[in-house]
Amino acid sequence: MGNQLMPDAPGLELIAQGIEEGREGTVIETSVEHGKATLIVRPDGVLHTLSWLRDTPDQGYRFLSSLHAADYLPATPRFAVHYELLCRERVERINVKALLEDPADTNGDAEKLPELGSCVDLFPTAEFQEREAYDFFGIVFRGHPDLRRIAMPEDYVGWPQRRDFPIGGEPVLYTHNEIEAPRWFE
Amino acid sequence: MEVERETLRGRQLRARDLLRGDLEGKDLEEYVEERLLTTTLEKALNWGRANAVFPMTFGLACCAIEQISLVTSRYDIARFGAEAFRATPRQADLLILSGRVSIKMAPVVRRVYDQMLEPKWVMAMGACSSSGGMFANYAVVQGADKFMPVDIHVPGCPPRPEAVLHGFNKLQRLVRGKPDLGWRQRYNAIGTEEWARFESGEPTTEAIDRAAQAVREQRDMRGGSAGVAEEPPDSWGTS
Amino acid sequence: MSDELLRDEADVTERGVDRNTEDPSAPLMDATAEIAERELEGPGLEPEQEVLTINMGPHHPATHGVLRLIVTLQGERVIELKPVMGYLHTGIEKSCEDKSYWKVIPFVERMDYLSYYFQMEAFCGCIERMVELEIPPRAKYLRVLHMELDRIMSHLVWLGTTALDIGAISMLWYCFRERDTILDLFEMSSGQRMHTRYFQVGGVFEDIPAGFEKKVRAFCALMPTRIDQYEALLDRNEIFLQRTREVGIVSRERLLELGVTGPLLRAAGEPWDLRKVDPYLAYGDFDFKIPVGTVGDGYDRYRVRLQEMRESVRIIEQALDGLPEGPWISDDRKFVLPPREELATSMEALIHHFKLVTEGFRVPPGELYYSIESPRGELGCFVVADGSSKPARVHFRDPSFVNLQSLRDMSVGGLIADLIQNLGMLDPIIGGVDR
Amino acid sequence: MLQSYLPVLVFAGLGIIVGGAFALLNGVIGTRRPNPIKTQAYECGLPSHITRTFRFGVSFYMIAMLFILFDIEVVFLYPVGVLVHATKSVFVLVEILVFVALLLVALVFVWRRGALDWK
Repeated sequence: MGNQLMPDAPGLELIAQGIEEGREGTVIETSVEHGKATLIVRPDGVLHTLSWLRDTPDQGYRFLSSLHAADYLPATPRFAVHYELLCRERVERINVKALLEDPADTNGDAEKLPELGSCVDLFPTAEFQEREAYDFFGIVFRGHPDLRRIAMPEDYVGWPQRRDFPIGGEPVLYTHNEIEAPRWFE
Repeated sequence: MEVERETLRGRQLRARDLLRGDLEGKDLEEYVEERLLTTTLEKALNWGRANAVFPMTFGLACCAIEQISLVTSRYDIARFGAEAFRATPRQADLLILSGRVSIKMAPVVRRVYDQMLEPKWVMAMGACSSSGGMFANYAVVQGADKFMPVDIHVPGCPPRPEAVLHGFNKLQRLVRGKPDLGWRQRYNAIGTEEWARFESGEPTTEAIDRAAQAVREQRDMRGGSAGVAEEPPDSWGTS
Repeated sequence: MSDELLRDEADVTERGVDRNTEDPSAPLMDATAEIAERELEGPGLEPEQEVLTINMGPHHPATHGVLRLIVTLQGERVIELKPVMGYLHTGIEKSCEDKSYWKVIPFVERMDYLSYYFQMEAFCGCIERMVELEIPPRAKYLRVLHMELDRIMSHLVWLGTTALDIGAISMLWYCFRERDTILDLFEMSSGQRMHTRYFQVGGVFEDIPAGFEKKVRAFCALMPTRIDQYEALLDRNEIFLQRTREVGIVSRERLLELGVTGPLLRAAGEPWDLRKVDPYLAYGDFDFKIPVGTVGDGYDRYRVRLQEMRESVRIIEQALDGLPEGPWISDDRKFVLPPREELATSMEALIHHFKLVTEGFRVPPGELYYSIESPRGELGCFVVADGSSKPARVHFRDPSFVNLQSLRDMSVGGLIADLIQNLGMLDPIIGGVDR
Repeated sequence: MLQSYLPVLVFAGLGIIVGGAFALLNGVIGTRRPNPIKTQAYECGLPSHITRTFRFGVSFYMIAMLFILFDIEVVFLYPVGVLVHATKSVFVLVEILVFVALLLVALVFVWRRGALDWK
């Protein structure tokens, strides 16, 4: 039903091989679902994949429409950074997904953060979006010109959109538990 | 003029003595003269303040768009004298909190409120600024009255411009010294609060009687002089 | 002494570089470098070169919401600009993870509070593609109809507030008068002026009432004349021309690099519109043109958006003419509530109704990025489903958030008044920027 | 002599009284409750770190001077206008035209010199 054009399965395999030639062992898996092509790559091979997809003449994925992170907590490679690439000539979209281990729980020290190469010099649009991914998930992008929090106050502690971060807010007061709020009736 | 709690207490005690007739001589003249000065001048000033409220352009989120449409010709707030939206806190009287107050914005809102000159009022427009609305999460302050005094809460998400105008009229009556009564005063339902039933664990009639007695005592102490009218308001909600 | 000689000498002392000839990012380097090395000389600065860093802060009448810009000024000239956001961050994406799929829709439409129909469509479209649910043609037409009405309303609010920033306050009254007629239509079809939650997963939640079509046709007849009035007011207005012509020009390649989409990109001469390029819903059946600018300055952005309003009116007329009969919501009971009268008779309907109302439907595990064309650019919705009845991750690629990066290229080197004009023409909605 | 100046004095007195009333009344009646934040500078809702005063550029000074120059010229035209009407003599008319022409030359010079456009 998805009428969005995309490279079909064989096309995707060709892309994967092209990337493999450039750098061995980057592409872990390719998948096509709901009419969308996804390339799952290792984090250290991301910059190579992006520059390959952008610069090889017949690929032409020169427009990065979105960069967003996601937290798949129960799954072992916990974090994933998604790069939604778009080739404007053929109107094809491809999603490069970099899986990131969470170093915090492997060697115990909590403040170690997952790291990834920043693609700001490849796609300048990623500057704000990488800062947002850092702000919400604590994913550090090496080489980012100005990696600060973008949405939360600068001195905020904790990464709000991780799945183990409590959603916050206050319990709603109904008549049965309104006694807790001091001087409620005033 | 906002009256501190102690002076109000003092006045109430003197009002009680006046009623019992044991206030005479110099105290009586001084009391009457002070009342005369404040009531008439106060009423005149409040009348002026109520009919020329300068709201502040303080748009936060979606309610700000409805707030703009308040100013335009269809839901004209100029009919109530509040057309001049001032951008600086120095010249504004009313701070309309139109939208959700995030934790990063709260200190800014508090600072702008502090920099406004007295007498000043705050209207929490929409559910988000009144109570955090549907965003019960880490990023939104659950209600602006957590960090600043709020006079009028207008429900709705976003509230219709007519609802904000109704809230504004309520605020004008509040400024004019005839605050619209909350539903408990209007229907004399004081003493039926839930807390009375559960004060000692399980619901007891004795707790309710104590609450009602406390309110009765409060009512005759007030002697019906300081603003809260005993009989239902003249405009039965149809003003 | 001839006038030219004096003029050149004046230019030298002013140190400013004529912005139009050079690449916009060049003057930035040498201006700040110049200031930096002069700072070392000590406080003996002439008044002209003194640098002042001030923030056009969260509470500012011209920032279209609570956006904070840290601006470094040299006299009237902007040398450095750093936007600071987050003053309206509402944690919507986190709240969505705690709600079932239906309950996410009211959250999602409150992000960019001017194009709420587009965000409903982005989310519902993404869910429908994930569960392979086909929506009936009537629902497609109704969705396109309401989205185009919302596009006109969003451009009207933009035109009113931006003309107000430039000084034409009368535009605010006229534009909001039209906006109210559109909101009456929304209220008629869905019951609420803003944040209507009119789209449901599987179509629209209620058919349009009887007199709706007549009212929309009256609006479509009225709107072009109103747009002519706006153009008569602003197109040849000398102040408006001087404020917007040749101001805030960013080259097409730089805009594409920065990921800018929407009227900003089309004003720079790039005909990229997702409705034409990659038609979703029923946009394939309508013929409409995409307005494209040439120079890419403030005036082109204004012209492009005004022309887009006319095209939207044409789309609405075609949608009304071709509105097919039939169901307005799909009848796949796993995702859509059965009609009320059926509850009394059939048991399955009751079971479906009960399941949908209590727990909501489950989406098989998977993730999808679905993007549509909102009034400000490409609006993408990325949903990760983990098989339960609550989305695992909802992320919105908001056009204002990405377009805001181009503000620096537009305004550095210009005057403060141009910065305010650029910000107005960029049309950021801070609810969408901060999410 | 005093008689002819009475209206001027009354007018000035009234002006001062009414002006003073408006200015001072506010201070007398208005509630006064200073708090530390209220006295600080307002910079869009954030604490402002601007310590030294901002020294204005040359352009502002230039425009101000030009305005004063050409504004005083208009003040001179008023009494002369009354005089021309009263005496109806051509000589006064020619004199004022020469005065205006002189200032026109000054304006054109300033304009060509480039002082009017903003730098």
